[in-house]
Amino acid sequence: MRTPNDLELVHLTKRYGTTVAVNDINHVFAPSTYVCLLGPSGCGKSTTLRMIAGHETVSEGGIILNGTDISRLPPAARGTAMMFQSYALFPHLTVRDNVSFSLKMKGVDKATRAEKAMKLLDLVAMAHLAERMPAQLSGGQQQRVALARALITEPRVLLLDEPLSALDPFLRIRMRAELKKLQRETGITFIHVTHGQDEALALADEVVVMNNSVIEQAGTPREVWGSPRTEFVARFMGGHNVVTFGGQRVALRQDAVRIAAGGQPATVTASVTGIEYQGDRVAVTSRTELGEEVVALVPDAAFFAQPINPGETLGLAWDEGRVHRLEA
Amino acid sequence: MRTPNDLELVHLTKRYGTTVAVNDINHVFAPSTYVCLLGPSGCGKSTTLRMIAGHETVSEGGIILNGTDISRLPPAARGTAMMFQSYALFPHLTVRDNVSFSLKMKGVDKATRAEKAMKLLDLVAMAHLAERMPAQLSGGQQQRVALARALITEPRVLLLDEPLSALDPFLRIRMRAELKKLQRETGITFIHVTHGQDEALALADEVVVMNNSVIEQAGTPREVWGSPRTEFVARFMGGHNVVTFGGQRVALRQDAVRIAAGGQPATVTASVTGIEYQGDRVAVTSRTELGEEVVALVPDAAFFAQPINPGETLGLAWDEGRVHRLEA
Amino acid sequence: MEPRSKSFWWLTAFFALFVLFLYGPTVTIGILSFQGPDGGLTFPMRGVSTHWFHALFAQQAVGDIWGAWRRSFVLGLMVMAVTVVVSVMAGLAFRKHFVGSGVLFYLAIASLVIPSILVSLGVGLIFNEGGLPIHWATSAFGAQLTWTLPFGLLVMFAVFNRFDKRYEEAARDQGASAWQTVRHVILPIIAPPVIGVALFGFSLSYDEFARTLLTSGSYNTLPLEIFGMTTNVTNPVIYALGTLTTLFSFAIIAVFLGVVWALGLRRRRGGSDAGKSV
Amino acid sequence: MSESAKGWLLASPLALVLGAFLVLPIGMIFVVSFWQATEFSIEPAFSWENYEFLLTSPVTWKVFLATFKYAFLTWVFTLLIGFTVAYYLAFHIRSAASQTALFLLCTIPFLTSNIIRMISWIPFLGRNGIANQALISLGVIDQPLEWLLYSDFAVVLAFVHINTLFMITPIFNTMTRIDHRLIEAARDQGASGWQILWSVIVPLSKPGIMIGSIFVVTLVMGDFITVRFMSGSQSANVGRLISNDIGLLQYPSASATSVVLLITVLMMIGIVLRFVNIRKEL
Amino acid sequence: QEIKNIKLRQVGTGVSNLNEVGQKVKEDLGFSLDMTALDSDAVTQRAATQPDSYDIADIEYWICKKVWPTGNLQAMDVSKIKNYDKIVGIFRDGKLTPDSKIAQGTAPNTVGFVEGPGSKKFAPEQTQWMTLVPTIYNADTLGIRPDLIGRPIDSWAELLNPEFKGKASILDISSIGIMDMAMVCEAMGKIKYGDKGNMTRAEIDQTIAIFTEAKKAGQFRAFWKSFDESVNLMASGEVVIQSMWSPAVTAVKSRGIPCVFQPLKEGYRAWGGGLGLSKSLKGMELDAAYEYINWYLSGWVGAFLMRQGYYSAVPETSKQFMDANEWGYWFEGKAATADIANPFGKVMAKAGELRDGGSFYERMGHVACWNSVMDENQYMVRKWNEFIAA
Ligand SMILES: Nc1ncnc2c1ncn2[C@@H]1O[C@H](COP(=O)(O)OP(=O)(O)OP(=O)(O)O)[C@@H](O)[C@H]1O
Ligand SMILES: Nc1ncnc2c1ncn2[C@@H]1O[C@H](COP(=O)(O)OP(=O)(O)OP(=O)(O)O)[C@@H](O)[C@H]1O
Ligand SMILES: [Mg+2]
Ligand SMILES: [Mg+2]
Repeated sequence: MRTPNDLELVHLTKRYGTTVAVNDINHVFAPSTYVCLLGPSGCGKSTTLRMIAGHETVSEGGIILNGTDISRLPPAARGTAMMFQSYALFPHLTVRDNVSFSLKMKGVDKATRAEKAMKLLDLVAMAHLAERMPAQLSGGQQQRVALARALITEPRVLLLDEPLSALDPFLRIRMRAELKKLQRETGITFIHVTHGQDEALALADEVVVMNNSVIEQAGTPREVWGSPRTEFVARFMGGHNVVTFGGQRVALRQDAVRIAAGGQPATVTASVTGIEYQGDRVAVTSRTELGEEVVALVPDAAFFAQPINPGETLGLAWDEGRVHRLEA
Repeated sequence: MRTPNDLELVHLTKRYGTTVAVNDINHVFAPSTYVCLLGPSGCGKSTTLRMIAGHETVSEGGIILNGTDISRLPPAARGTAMMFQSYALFPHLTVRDNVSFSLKMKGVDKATRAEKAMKLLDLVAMAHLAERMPAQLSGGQQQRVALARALITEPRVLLLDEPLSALDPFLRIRMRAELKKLQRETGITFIHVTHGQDEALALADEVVVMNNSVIEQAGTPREVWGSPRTEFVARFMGGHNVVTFGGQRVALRQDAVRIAAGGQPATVTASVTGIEYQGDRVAVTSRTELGEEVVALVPDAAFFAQPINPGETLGLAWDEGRVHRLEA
Repeated sequence: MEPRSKSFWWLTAFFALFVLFLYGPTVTIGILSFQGPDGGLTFPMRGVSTHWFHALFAQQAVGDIWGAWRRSFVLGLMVMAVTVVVSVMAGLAFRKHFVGSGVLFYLAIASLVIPSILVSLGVGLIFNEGGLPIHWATSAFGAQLTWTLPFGLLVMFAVFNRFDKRYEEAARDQGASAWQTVRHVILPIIAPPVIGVALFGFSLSYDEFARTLLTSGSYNTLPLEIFGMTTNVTNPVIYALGTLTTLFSFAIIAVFLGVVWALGLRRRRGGSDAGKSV
Repeated sequence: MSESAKGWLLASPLALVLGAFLVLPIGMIFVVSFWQATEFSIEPAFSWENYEFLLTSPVTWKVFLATFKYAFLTWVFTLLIGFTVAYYLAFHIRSAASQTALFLLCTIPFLTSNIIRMISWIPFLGRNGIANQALISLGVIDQPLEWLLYSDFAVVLAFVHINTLFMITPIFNTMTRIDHRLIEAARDQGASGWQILWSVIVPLSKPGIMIGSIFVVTLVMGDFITVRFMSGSQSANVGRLISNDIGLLQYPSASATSVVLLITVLMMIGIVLRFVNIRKEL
Repeated sequence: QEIKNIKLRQVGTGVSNLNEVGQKVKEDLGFSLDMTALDSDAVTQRAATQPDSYDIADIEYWICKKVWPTGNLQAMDVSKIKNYDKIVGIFRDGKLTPDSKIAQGTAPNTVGFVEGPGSKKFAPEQTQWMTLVPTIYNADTLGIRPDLIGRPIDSWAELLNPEFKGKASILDISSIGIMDMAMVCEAMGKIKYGDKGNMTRAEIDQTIAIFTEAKKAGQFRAFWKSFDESVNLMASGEVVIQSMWSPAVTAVKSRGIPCVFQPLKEGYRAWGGGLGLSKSLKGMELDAAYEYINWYLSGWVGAFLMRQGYYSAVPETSKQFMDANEWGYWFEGKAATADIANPFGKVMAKAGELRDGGSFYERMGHVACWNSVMDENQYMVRKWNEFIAA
C-alpha cells in the first residue's frame, strides 16, 4: 500500500572511495510506523540513516519523501529530524534553549520559543528541569531532551541512531517503552538504528535487517523472526538453529528442539557441549554427528528435574513442521 | 566449604570523602569459580573489583587471599590480574609485546618472553596476529589479547570489569562463551563485573548482586534467579513480577502467569497495557485492579492463535505454588 | 583522600624548585624595582622606595615608554583580534580537507620554526624593495602574525581534534545555517580555548622583539623601547615596568580564570543530579 | 560551493598572511643571498660569493657548532625539566582545576619582557650577585664563582628559563590524553614506578616530546639576543652572526647565512616530522 | 600649514636622543620633535634602509660613512647654518687648533662634506654642502675602578695585563672595538700601524690574533654593546678595566662607586655624532629642520650635553648657557668651585674635584684616532666575528 506520506529509498548508494557502505538499496517506509534498522557492525545502518537526514551526501539514487526527492536538500528542509547517539545536546545551552534552538535559528521571538519548548518538554516530562544544563542530566533525561529537540521541528520522520546504547540495560528497557509510546502518540515515522535484536523485536512495527551494505530482509518482527529468509537473518535474529536437513539449509527454532528422554524416538543424537542458564529456561548446546551445533531451550523445571552435563550424549527431536527452509 | 585458596573480603569498605562506595561487605569466593558481580550503575562493583586488584586503597577491612591479607600489597604482588574495560592495551606495543609486558618488567630474557607469550596467544587463538598493533585489531581480538596479557602473570584470581560492554550483542555472546571456556580450562577464579543479568546467568557459577554499596544476594544463578531474596533482586534479575498477595510482597515468574481463556478461573482480572514481541514468546503487560503491573510471557503460537490488543481486559491465573515470598 | 606516594613529594619539591627558578628573575625584578632613588640595576639595595614607580609615570630622559606602551598595547590587540579570527577560520577550514591543505599546514609549521630574525629581515627587505612604508601597524603587525597565527592554528587543531562533529550536525538538523552553526554552536563551545588563543596572541605580540626589530618603522614598540633605553643610563625604571607587567599579566590571567569560572558556573547553575537515574 | 572551495575561503586569510609575510620575505632573503654588497649598498647580481665565503670560513663551522651545542644542551635540560613538570602536573595533580592553576602559574613569568628578565639575571648571577653571596655566606665557596655569569652556563640557563614552557605545554597536553587505565594495567603487570614511566608514559608522550623539541630547538637556533646578553658577547651563535651582519648592513651575507640556517632548521624539523603526525597528535 | 603642526621624527641612540631636547624645541621653536631611541645597530639600519621612517638621523660620523652612499640623506647647505663659522675646527678642516695634526681613522672632516647636493662622494675639503651637522663628540679612553686596582694606570696596554685576568672588557661594536684593540696593541709595542684608522689585512690579522689569544686565556669578563651594559659591568665589579664612554663613567660614579675615566699616555679614541637630514624631507619640514639645527647649535643643547660630560660642537654658544663653575669644570678642566650637577639635578662632582683628563684642549688635542670604517671593513668584520666566536 502506497500513501503520499511515505518515505522511499530508490537505488540508494553510498561509496567512500572504493568501499561501498550502502549498496543500491530500495525500500518504502510506510508512514506512522516504528521501523528498526538492524544489522551487524559496519553493515551501513548509520550511513543509510545519515543520508536520509542529509548529513551524508548520496552517491547515487534518491530519497523520496511525500513525493519529492529530498536527497539534495539541506537537513533542515527535508522534513526529517535526527536524534544522535549520545544525544549531542549543546553543552553551553540550557535544556530549554536546546529545545528551542531551531526556533531561534528561524528567528521566532523569545516568548513563542519558550512557550513551544515548554510544551514539548511537557510531552517528555522534562518541563521541571528546563533551566538545567545538559551536563547536569542523567542519561535518560538527556535522551528525553534530545527527543524534544528533535520533535520541535515537527518532522515527518524521526531518525534515531542507537539512542539507547549509552544506557545501562535496566534503564534501556524503560526508555524504549517511552520511545514506543511517543511514536504512537505523535504518529511520526521513527527509524531507529540498533544492533540489539531484542530491542528491534520489542519496538518495531517493521524490522529491516541489513548486512553487507544491503537489506537482507524487511517485514514485521514476526515475519522476520518467524520466517527468516536467509541463514544470516536466522542466526542474527537469534533463537534459531541453522542445520542441514535433507541436503537443505533450514532454520529450526531453539524452543522447538526437544530432548528425547529414555525410549522416545530421536531425530538425531548429539553430545552436549554447553549448558547456559537463562533463568526460566536453560539452553543446552550439543554437537550432532554432522558436526553442527544445535541449541535446545529447555524449561528450567524440566531441566533441573533431569539435569544434563556437558559431555553427555543425548537424543534430540523436533516436529518436521517446525523446520523452516532457508534460501541459499 | 573453606579451602586455603579462596578469596575473602572482610568488612571491606571504601569511602570517597563522604560518599560510601562500598559499605562493609563480607564475602568468600570459592576457588576455581566463575563469579559475576552484578548490580545497577554506581552500586560499587568497580570499586570492589579495583580494591581487590589493588588499584584503589581500602578504607577499612581486609582482602584475604590464600590466607594472607593482600589489601596493602602492590597490585602485581597480590596474585590477581585485571582485565580492563575497553582492555587498556598499550597502543605503542605489538600484540606480542603487550602480552609479554609483565615478563619484560620482571627482566625475563627475550627468547623466554616470546615463547611464553606465544603460548598464551595460542591459547586465545591469536598467535597469527602477534605482530599487529592493538589499533589494527577488532574488539573481539583486542579482548583476547587482553586476556592473554592478564593470564601470563599466572594469577590466582582474574578480575574483569565489564569486559564485554564494548562489543556488539552478536559478538558479545560469542566472546562470553570463550571466557567461560577459558575459565574452565585454566581453573582460575574469575570475578566478572557486568550489569547484564542475562550475561551473569549464562556465565556464572556464582552470582553476587550488589545494590547501594552492599551485597544484596549471592548464590548460584539458579538460587538467585529462582529465589530472589528481595524485591530489588527480583526486579533486577528480570523475568519476575512483583505483586502484593495476601498483604505480602511476592515474586511471581512471568512465565508462570497464564491468560485465562474463556471460562477458565482467573486469579485476577487486568487490562492490557502493552504487548512486546520477543520472538518465541510475547510479553503481555497488564494492570491489575490494584494498579500493579503484571507481565505474562505467552508462547508465540498461543498468542497469535488468540491475539490480544492493548486496552482489552483479561483474566490472569497462576498456581499458588509458584509464588515466592520476598523479604521486606 | 588517597595517601601520597614518596615520589609525589619528590616531584612536588622539584616542581617547587622549578617555580622558584622561573620566578627567580621575576622576584629579583620585583625587589629591585623598589630600589631607593640612588639605587642602580644591581644589588645592593640602596634604600627602599617607590621612587621608580613614580619615575615610570614621569618623563624619561630617553624615549617614550608610555607612547611605546600604547603602541604595543594597540598592536597586541590588533594581533590578538586577527589571530583569533584567522586561526578560528583556518581551524574550521582544515576540517574540510581542501586541496592543498597539507602544503598550507606545513607552511604554517615552517612559519613557526623559522628563526624570527629572518622574518624580520625578510619583511624589512620586502617593504624596502617594494617601497612600502615600514610601520608598526603594517610590517611589524604582519611579521608578528607569522608567529602568532601558527600558534593559534595549532591550538585550534587541538580543539577541533576533540570537537564532536555531531554538535554541528545537530545544529544543521535544527535548521541552523552555516554561519548560525558557527555563531551559536561552535564558538560558544570552543570559547575557553579561543580566549586562551587571544591571551597568548596578545602576550606574544606584546613581548615580541626580534620580529619587530627591523619592521617597526619610525616608532618603537615597548620591547624595542626597553632595548633602546639600555643605550643610555638605565635605571630601575625598567624593573618597575617589569613588575607592573607581571602584575598586569596576573590580572589578565585572573580575569581569564574568572571568565572560565563564570562560564562553568552558568553551566552548573541549578544544582546537579547528574549520574542519578531518571 | 564545494567543500574544498569553502575550505580555501576559510583558510585564505591565513594563506594571505603567510604568503605576504612569510613566503615573499623568505623568497626575498633567498634572492638577496646571491646579491653583492659593498660597504654601503646592496647590488643586485648573481654570485655564489656569499655562500662560498660562508661555507669555507672556519667561523661558520665554529658558530654552527656553538649553535648546535646550545640547542642540544638547552634541549636536554628543557626536556628533562619539562617532562618532569608535565608528568607531575598530569599524573600527580588530581583535579583538573589545580592542574590548570599550576600550569598558569608556570606561564606568568613568560609574560614579562624577555629583555627585562635577562637583565635581571645579572644581579642574580654576577660576581657579587645573590647567588654568589648566598653561597659564600653559606660557606659553600669562598671565592665567587665566575662561571655563573658570562659563560655558556649562563647562556644555557637563560635559554632553559625562557624555553621550558614550550616543552611543558605540548608534553602536558599529550600526557593528559593518556588513559589512566594504561598506567593501572602496567602496574597490574608488575611494572615498578620507573618501569611504568619508561615503558608506558615516555613512549606515549612521544608526540608531545617531539613537538616541544621542535619549539625549543628552533627557538634556540634562531636566537641572537640571549647568547649576546648572557655570554657577555663572548660567544656567538648563528643568530648573532646574522644580526651582526645586519647591523653592518651586510644584507646579502646575512641572507646567505639565514638561508643556510633555515635549511638546517627545516631539515632537522623535517626529520622529526617524519616520526610524528603533528596534526593528529595535537 | 602652521609651524606648530609640524612634527619631525628623529632617530638615534639614547646617548643624545633626549626627551628634554624635544621639549625645549617645542618651547622655543613651536614644532614637535618625536624622539625614538634605538641601539646603535638599529640606528644604522634605519638610517640606511628606511629613509621614510625618520626626518632626522642622529648618527655618528663613522656610521655616516656607511649610510651616506645609500643616498638616504640629503646634504645641508652651509649657508643656512648660522653658527657654521663657530663650529669647532675638528668638524671643518679637521684641526682643533691651526697646528694640530689630524688623527687617524674616520675623522669627522673626512666625511663631513660632499661636492654637491646629489653627490654620494665625500669631498676632501670643506664645501658648501655638509653631510652631518656636528652635535656631540667626545674622547674616550679606558675606565677603571681605582679602588679595585689600587695603582696608577697610564697606558692602553694595561687592558691586556694578566693582572686583570677575567676583569677586563672591550666593546663589541667592531668599528669601535678594533680601534681600542689597535690602541692596545700599539701601546704594547706589538704592532706598528701604518694607519690605525685604515689597517691592512695583515694588521687586522695580527691585532685580532693578539686579542684572540687573550680572550682564550680568559682575560675578558665580557664584551659590552650598550651603554647600560658597560655601566653595569663596572658598577657591579664584574670588570675593573674596560674601554668606556665618559657619561658611563659618570653614571657609575653617581652611584657612589669610584670610577675613573683614565687619561692615557697614548691618547684618546674619539668619536663624534651629528644630525643628518632624510632625503624625503622637503618644504616646510625641511625649513623646520634647518631651524632645529640652528637652534641646536645655538647653545642650549650644547650646554645640556656638556653637563653630561660630552662636548658641544659650538662651545662658544654653549658657554652662555653655563655658569662659570660649570664651564670651568667641564670645559676648562678647572677644579669645581661648587657642586657640579648634571641636567637631571644629580651631583656629579663635589667642589674641588677635577675632571678626568683635564681641559677640552688637553683631551681633544690628544686624540690618537677616530672610530672608523676602513677600506678593509668587510674583512675586518669577518675577523671580528671570528674573534667573538673563538
Ligand atoms: N567517513 C567514512 N569514510 C570511509 N568509510 C566509512 C566512513 N563512514 C563509514 N564508513 C564505512 O562504511 C561502512 C558502513 O558504516 P556505518 O557507520 O554505516 O556502519 P553501521 O552499520 O552504522 O555500524 P555500527 O553498528 O558499528 O555503527 C563501514 O565499513 C565503515 O567502515
Ligand atoms: N574516584 C572517585 N571519587 C569519588 N567518588 C567515586 C569515585 N569512584 C567512584 N565513586 C563513587 O562510588 C560509587 C561506586 O562507583 P563504582 O564505579 O564502583 O560503581 P559501578 O558499580 O562500577 O558502576 P558502573 O556500573 O556505572 O560502572 C559511585 O557512587 C561513584 O560515584
Ligand atoms: Mg553506526
Ligand atoms: Mg563500573
